[in-house]
Amino acid sequence: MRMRSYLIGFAFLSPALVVLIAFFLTPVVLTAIFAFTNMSTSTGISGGAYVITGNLLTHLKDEGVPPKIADALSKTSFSVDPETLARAKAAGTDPQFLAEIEKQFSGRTFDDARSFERELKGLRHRPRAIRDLKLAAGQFELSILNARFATAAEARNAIDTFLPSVPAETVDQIVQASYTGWRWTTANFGQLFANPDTWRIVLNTIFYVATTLSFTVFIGLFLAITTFYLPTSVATAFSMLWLLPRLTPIVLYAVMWKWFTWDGGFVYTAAKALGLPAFNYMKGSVPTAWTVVILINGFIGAAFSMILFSGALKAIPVQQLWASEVDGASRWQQIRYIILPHLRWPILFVTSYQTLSLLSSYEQIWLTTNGGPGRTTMVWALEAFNTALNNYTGNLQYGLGAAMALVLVIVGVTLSIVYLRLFRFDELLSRPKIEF
Amino acid sequence: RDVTVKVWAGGTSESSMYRIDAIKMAADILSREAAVRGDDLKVNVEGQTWTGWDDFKQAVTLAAESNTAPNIIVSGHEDIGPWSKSGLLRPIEDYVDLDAWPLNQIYSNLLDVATFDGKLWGIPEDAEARPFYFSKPHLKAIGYTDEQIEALPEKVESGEYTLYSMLDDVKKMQDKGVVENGMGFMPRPVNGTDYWQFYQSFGGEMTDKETGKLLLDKQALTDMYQFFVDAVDKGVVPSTYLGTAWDSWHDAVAHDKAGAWHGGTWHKAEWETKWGLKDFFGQIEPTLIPAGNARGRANTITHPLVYLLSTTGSDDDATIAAELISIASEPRINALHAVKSGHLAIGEAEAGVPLYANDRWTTIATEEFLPHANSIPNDPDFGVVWKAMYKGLEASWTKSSSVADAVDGVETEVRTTLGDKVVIR
Amino acid sequence: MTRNFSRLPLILLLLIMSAPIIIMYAFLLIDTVTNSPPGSAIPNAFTLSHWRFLYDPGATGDIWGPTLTTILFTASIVAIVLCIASTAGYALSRLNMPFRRFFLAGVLVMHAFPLVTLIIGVFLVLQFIGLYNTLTGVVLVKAGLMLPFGIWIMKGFYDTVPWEIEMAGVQDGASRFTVWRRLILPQVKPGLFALALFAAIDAWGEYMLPRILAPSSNFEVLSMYLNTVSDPDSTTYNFNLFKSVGLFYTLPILALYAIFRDRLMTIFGGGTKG
Amino acid sequence: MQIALKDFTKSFDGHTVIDRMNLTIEDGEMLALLGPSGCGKSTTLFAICGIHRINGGQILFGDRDVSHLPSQKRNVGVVFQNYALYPHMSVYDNIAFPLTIKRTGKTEIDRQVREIAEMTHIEELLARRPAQLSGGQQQRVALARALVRKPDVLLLDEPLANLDAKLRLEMRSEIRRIQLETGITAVLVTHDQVEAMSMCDRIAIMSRGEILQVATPTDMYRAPETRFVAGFLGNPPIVFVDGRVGGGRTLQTERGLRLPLPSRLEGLPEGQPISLGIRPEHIGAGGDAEITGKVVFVEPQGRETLFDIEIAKGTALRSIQPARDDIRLGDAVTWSIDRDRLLAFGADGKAL
Amino acid sequence: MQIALKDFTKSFDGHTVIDRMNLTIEDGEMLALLGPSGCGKSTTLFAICGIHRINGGQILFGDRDVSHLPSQKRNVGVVFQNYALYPHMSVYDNIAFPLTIKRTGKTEIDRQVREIAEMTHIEELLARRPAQLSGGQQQRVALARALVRKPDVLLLDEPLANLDAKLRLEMRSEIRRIQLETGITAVLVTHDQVEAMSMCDRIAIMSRGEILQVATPTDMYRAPETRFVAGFLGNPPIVFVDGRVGGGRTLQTERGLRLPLPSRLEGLPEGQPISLGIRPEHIGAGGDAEITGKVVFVEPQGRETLFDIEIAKGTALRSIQPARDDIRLGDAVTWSIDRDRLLAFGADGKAL
Ligand SMILES: Nc1ncnc2c1ncn2[C@@H]1O[C@H](COP(=O)(O)OP(=O)(O)OP(=O)(O)O)[C@@H](O)[C@H]1O
Ligand SMILES: Nc1ncnc2c1ncn2[C@@H]1O[C@H](COP(=O)(O)OP(=O)(O)OP(=O)(O)O)[C@@H](O)[C@H]1O
Ligand SMILES: [Mg+2]
Ligand SMILES: [Mg+2]
Ligand SMILES: O=P([O-])([O-])[O-]
Repeated sequence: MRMRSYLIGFAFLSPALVVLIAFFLTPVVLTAIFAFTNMSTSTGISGGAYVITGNLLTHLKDEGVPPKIADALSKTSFSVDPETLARAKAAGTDPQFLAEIEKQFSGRTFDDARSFERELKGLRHRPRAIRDLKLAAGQFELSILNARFATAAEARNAIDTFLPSVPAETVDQIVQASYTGWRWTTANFGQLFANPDTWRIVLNTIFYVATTLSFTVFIGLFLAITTFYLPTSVATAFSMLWLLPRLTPIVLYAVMWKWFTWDGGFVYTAAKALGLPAFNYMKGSVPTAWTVVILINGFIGAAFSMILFSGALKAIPVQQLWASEVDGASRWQQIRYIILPHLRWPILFVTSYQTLSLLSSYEQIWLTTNGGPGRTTMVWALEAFNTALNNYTGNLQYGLGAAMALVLVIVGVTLSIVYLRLFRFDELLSRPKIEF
Repeated sequence: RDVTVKVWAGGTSESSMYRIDAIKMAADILSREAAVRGDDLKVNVEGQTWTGWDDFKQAVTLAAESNTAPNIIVSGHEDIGPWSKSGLLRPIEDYVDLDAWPLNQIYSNLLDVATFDGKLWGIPEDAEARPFYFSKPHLKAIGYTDEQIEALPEKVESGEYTLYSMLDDVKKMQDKGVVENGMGFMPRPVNGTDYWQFYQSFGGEMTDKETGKLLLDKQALTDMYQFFVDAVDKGVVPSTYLGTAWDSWHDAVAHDKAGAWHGGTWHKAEWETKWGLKDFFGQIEPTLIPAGNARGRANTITHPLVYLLSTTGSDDDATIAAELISIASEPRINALHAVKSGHLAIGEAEAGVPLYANDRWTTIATEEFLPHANSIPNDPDFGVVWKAMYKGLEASWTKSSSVADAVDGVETEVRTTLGDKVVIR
Repeated sequence: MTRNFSRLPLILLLLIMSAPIIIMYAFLLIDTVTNSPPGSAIPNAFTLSHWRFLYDPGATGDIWGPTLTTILFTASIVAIVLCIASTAGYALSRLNMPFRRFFLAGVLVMHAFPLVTLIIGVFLVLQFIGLYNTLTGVVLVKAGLMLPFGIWIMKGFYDTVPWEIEMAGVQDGASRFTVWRRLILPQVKPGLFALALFAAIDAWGEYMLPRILAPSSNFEVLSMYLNTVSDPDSTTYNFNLFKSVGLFYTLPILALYAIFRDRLMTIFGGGTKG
Repeated sequence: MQIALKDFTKSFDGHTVIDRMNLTIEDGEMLALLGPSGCGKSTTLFAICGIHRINGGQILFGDRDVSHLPSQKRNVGVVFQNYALYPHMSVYDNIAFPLTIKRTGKTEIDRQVREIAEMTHIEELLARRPAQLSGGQQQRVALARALVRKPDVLLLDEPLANLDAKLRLEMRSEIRRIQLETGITAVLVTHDQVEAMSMCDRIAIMSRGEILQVATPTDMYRAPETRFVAGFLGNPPIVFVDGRVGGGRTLQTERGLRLPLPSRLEGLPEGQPISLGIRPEHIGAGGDAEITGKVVFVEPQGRETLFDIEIAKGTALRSIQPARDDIRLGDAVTWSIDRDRLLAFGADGKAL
Repeated sequence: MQIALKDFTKSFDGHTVIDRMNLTIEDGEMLALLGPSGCGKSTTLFAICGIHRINGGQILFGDRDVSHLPSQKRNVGVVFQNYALYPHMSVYDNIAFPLTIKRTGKTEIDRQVREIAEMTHIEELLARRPAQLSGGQQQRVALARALVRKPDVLLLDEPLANLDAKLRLEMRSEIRRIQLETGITAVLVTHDQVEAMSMCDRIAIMSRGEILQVATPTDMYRAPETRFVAGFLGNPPIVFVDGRVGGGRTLQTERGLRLPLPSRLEGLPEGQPISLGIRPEHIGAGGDAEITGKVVFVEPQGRETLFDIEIAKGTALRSIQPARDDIRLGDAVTWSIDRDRLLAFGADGKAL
């Protein structure tokens, strides 16, 4: 009986569960996993292969692989002998061509592909396409260099076949080292911790969140309270105005700020006309850059808090306001004694909600100062994004970026849990009244 | 048979659209050749360009992970390291005939740049130099004669005229009032290979010759950072300079508002076509990047873009794509790109193509700068060093940290990430 | 309000504080029909040339394709969010099930925690299901991102529906599903409407996700289109043209907002309270 | 303090709700504003306390014209229907609020708060929050807060509407006691006749923005000036029978039914339209006339029982009598009717 | 259909609200569940209709055990306090809804809806939306909707609480009429004694989850089995005087006050604690004993006047009498008291 009503609940919830698990839970888990890897552009995300390269072998000499073995392994040669001929035949090389090769080059060895291919080109039955020629030539190659082996066993096998004399430990060492994919590591966190830059960014982030938040809350409060006292038409006009930043697509909004603060932009021109220093306010100095960053985000947030506060204000029973006026309160006293106490929870809510959004948002900064000038307005989320996905050198460090993201996730979840407590989460959850 | 070849190119603006168009022309030629041969083959090209590098590299990397990378990627040669390691690239030498036309006439040093781990992974698409530029009128304003100006490139090359001489000169220009304060020296406003040139000016090397490992020269790094701090202290460049918009920079240098700056050879094309620069040679004197001190040398870095072949798609597709790359590397076709965008020829024969040979700028660049040009390493880990170097530069330039701290930061980051894969001196 | 207080000083103060917004948006309008260069306060000649992109693809590339794509993109997101949030919100508000508390707390936590920082993980998921670099993928991700908020809002709206209606429905012999569909859903129409508006506005302006998750998709959305127009690396950068395209892009939102302002507001009042 | 409204006029958005009302509340008196919902009671009250601006006329507190003063300067105490206590302040702070605003000294505030708390019997509650109080206690706090600043007039807007039946009974006498004790002039807005009658010295009965009658409760119940007033007071309500004056002291309905008229109405012209108001308590409780009919409805109410008696097709009278169960539905009864206590109204609704 | 609760037990979160309640509602009877707020009336109702699961015992509809059936399978009609009409449907659709759910044919639905609409007098309203109806009309629609599917039992949860006084009066008789007409078994939940007494055949009075007495209204008023019941019924309420049995048929309070005891209580042992319940209507309305005291409170209520008479310091009796204004506050009066109608309760609260 009870099962049945549970089933209905799950049936209703399941579409959401599927999407949330796919696009929230899985990414979080993946991020947590990546944070403990050295994943980057060169290791790839989805796994690697075993590739023995010349550079690797040179490097391995330092690691104790006997130079003799290393040198022997790095040999590449093209040899026409019965074995390679048989291999070529099996691979389906044109028999006439093959016959020609056997006739002309049997027993010869070439040191590099190019010279061998040059010889092959002289043959009458050579394939017309260069690619086919190269494929055919490849059958005679004796080398383990630069081949991508999908598994360690294949790589080991190849070494054993190529140079049976290599001791097993050395083979293992080489195979281990030849893996191109990512490996587990905790170094990301150590690196973050050790790097002084990390701490600068932490400070930046704290400064950014704190100031923007204050701006958001104070301006939001101010707007909500002032519009509350104004006739509806005026109040509506202002609240619509202040909502524009929140509604405007971010790409446009960012550029409007550029227009406003850029060299030759509005502020620049106005400042010049007034005899004030005129320069690129968005990027030209650290204080103005911060100011602009805070305003850009603050204006968006202010709209949000204004709406919440206005809603809360409207919920104040109007009789209480009347009562206070009858009791003799001036406007300031009314705000101080009646209105602000009513806004305690909304303020707390805005503060906590905005803290989280600010911590993890970076689009606005990215599209405007992009952390500049220098790295003075760089914040954690943007740095994580840049590290993991977006930088000039194209050297995407997924592992390190994920570690940075994970830090954000942990901070965010911790804060959320604190807030859930704070907001008496249990009261939000009323028990279903229909028990069947 | 209909084959669609996808080509993506990064850092590509309107003047460099031939990166894609050359492949389209090649597709046309290949289709026609097939028709002549009697083969039924029709090759279509879908091109996409990115104006910046960040988005482009992000897109390529993610697309590669999801096996939807384009067949041909036009990117900086330094990406060969990481991308080949991650299995994103096919070695192009397995698909093209380097002994045959047109690849057999490509400068071998460019081919070396496209080679990594003993394999040739890409075909150079262009070459370039990144010269230093002086404003002739402003030099004259502080007392240079025409002859002295003409002799400047040699003095730079010989190491007699250093970066610090340059600072003194632009300071004079500012003092003279011909250049606004803070606009004497206008380096590249954002990250780029260019900054490694300054590292070299102070004696830095990017690879260790003995071991072949990456090399971080702390002394050179310190001197280089110090140089920019000195420039800031002199007042010839603002501490908040980095991150300035390209537009502001172009506007200043093309309209003769700056004293000295540096950029790419290709910038000349942009200044002329987009910013209305009339008399390049009358207004601007290009030189190598001056040496910074006695340890260093005058230099320039070439940062060839290369056509890369991705592992996406079938071997047959790759074969066709490789053929397209070969055809696009024909001197006449490549010269279109070189001249239009202010880049340098990739091969001897191209230098003889009239369009190219008759162009004064490409000739100067080829003859005066290219011999002194080197390139950044293809090492897959170079990006880590690069990113750290630029972060340190930003930190010291904006004075968020001292030069010494910034260098320490770079060292820490490089060492913790790469361990002994890099030699730190 | 009573009229025991004066108003004029307030209005003045508000005007001063709002100056940046007023200026930016006023010039957004002015600059699209004049040739004033950035920063000049006095517009010069009136011109419609910045709007030529509407019919001349040469100006900035064809705009109607991206417009259509964006409409589709937005509509799909709205549809998905509405469908899923309206069922899940109902379950959380009204239905018996184990772990209900846990689900609700989870939704709340997710609601407060935007996911952009987890984008690599998202990328892998998309790649796994083969939707990387497709608009469908972006639609799903964006819808997923909005879901916690949507569910939360819908739960709030369901909470306000009197239990008695639901009880009456059950008494009348209807199954819970019927009760939901025929009796409860009509009561939360304002919520659905507000959520739809909100989702539409949000989806319409989305930029990050298409840029990262579908960089080379055959279908470009307006935000990416606009960004190509605004490319600061490009030397053909033209604020006026950009603003015209931007205004074109933003108008639908502004219109939606202006028309349905009150309905939209219910979401902020209703949903995000504690 | 005497409060006077002179030609008080109030309109909302051009729609006049109250048109030239005149009303005087004597010093120390408690006056009820009684009327159906929407008749303008609250509007009048809000005009007195300055929450609404008036559109015409004058409001006088004693000799002082306060018509255009803001609330803050009027010195009125108001008790709102839902108490309007400040939920975030303790009871003490709530009561102290009007004094704090006036920057009264701490000790003085304390003295006054305790004094008023004692009078309203809430000394033990001072530390609590309003949410921790019962409805009746909240009501007392609201009263204390309204009174603490010694207002010139106390206004009460439906002060008992939110209380349950028992509490309402109790608070009725409580409010009256406090008003008498302080001797303050008070206005009570209510739509509950029992409240108005049991608490106030005089009742002003309102309808559609007009005051119909001002009188003491007993006078008003016994001698309503209009049919509306008669119908408004009384529970169970009065029943009206319309007809014309018939042969000698009777009322004749159209259907031919005859009912006795009060003796004081002798000499009314034959055929004059008249409406007779018969209160349920005047049937079956002695009197000099009789009516006969069939019981069509019986409602035991414990102490009393209510009967509907059909005396002619379509005309039923109501009778309330001490509980009895000897009468069943359908019984035919003949009950006395007290003819001299019947009320009669003319065609214009005025009492005859 | 007869409805029976057998050992019905209900707890919320481990807290038992109703413990083994037994109650039988006879076929065709209308039973009131009367009790103070929070005593478990609604809980009982919800258990009957299947919204709550019961924690123990059985619920029988006739012979059918429905204890574990969901609402959908119980066939009960419920009228909720706030009517719970579907606001987005017309009145017609509201009423038709239960039939639509059963996939009844269109014409059949139409016939049944019109039939029930006629019975509830809402034929003209069928096209309207609930929001366009007055409270009383909404109430009728809710009733129609509950009845249209011919339920086995009709449950009404405070159906009149949201109506204003006049409508309440009207709907009281209306609901009763319809219940009688359909002959349906009905349960009315209310905390209003007048409602319970005037509408129902029997009243089950509840307190703290327990049923104290089940009886007809008159019996319950006259002969309450417990002190609680006596106190709950009656308006103005009964007044209790506590004391001990004194010398011969009197009650002696601690302060020495003496009051007569009903004659039926002769033979109670001297000194037994006893509580005397005196209803206000039994003072001053004839009787064989007398009391003397001082009038401490007078409340004119129109038709009647309420007096509090202090008969000893701290002990006041209440008297309600037809309106009279010959008595003023402070007068000393001697009034009759009807000793045999007095109620008396033992120390355990049980009637003696
Ligand atoms: N702020 C207002 N704006 C417009 N009309 C109003 C306003 N306040 C009251 N009214 C109108 O004025 C009339 C009188 O309203 P008022 O509140 O004084 O009635 P009331 O007698 O107090 O009724 P209730 O017993 O329902 O409180 C009503 O018709 C009402 O609709
Ligand atoms: N869903 C629930 N969860 C917990 N306790 C409940 C629940 N519903 C009712 N109760 C408790 O059960 C007891 C009886 O409640 P019920 O609603 O039946 O009272 P009631 O007699 O109907 O009162 P009222 O007249 O106020 O409606 C109360 O103490 C109440 O707090
Ligand atoms: Mg009112
Ligand atoms: Mg209840
Ligand atoms: O195009 P670059 O960024 O390499 O100068």
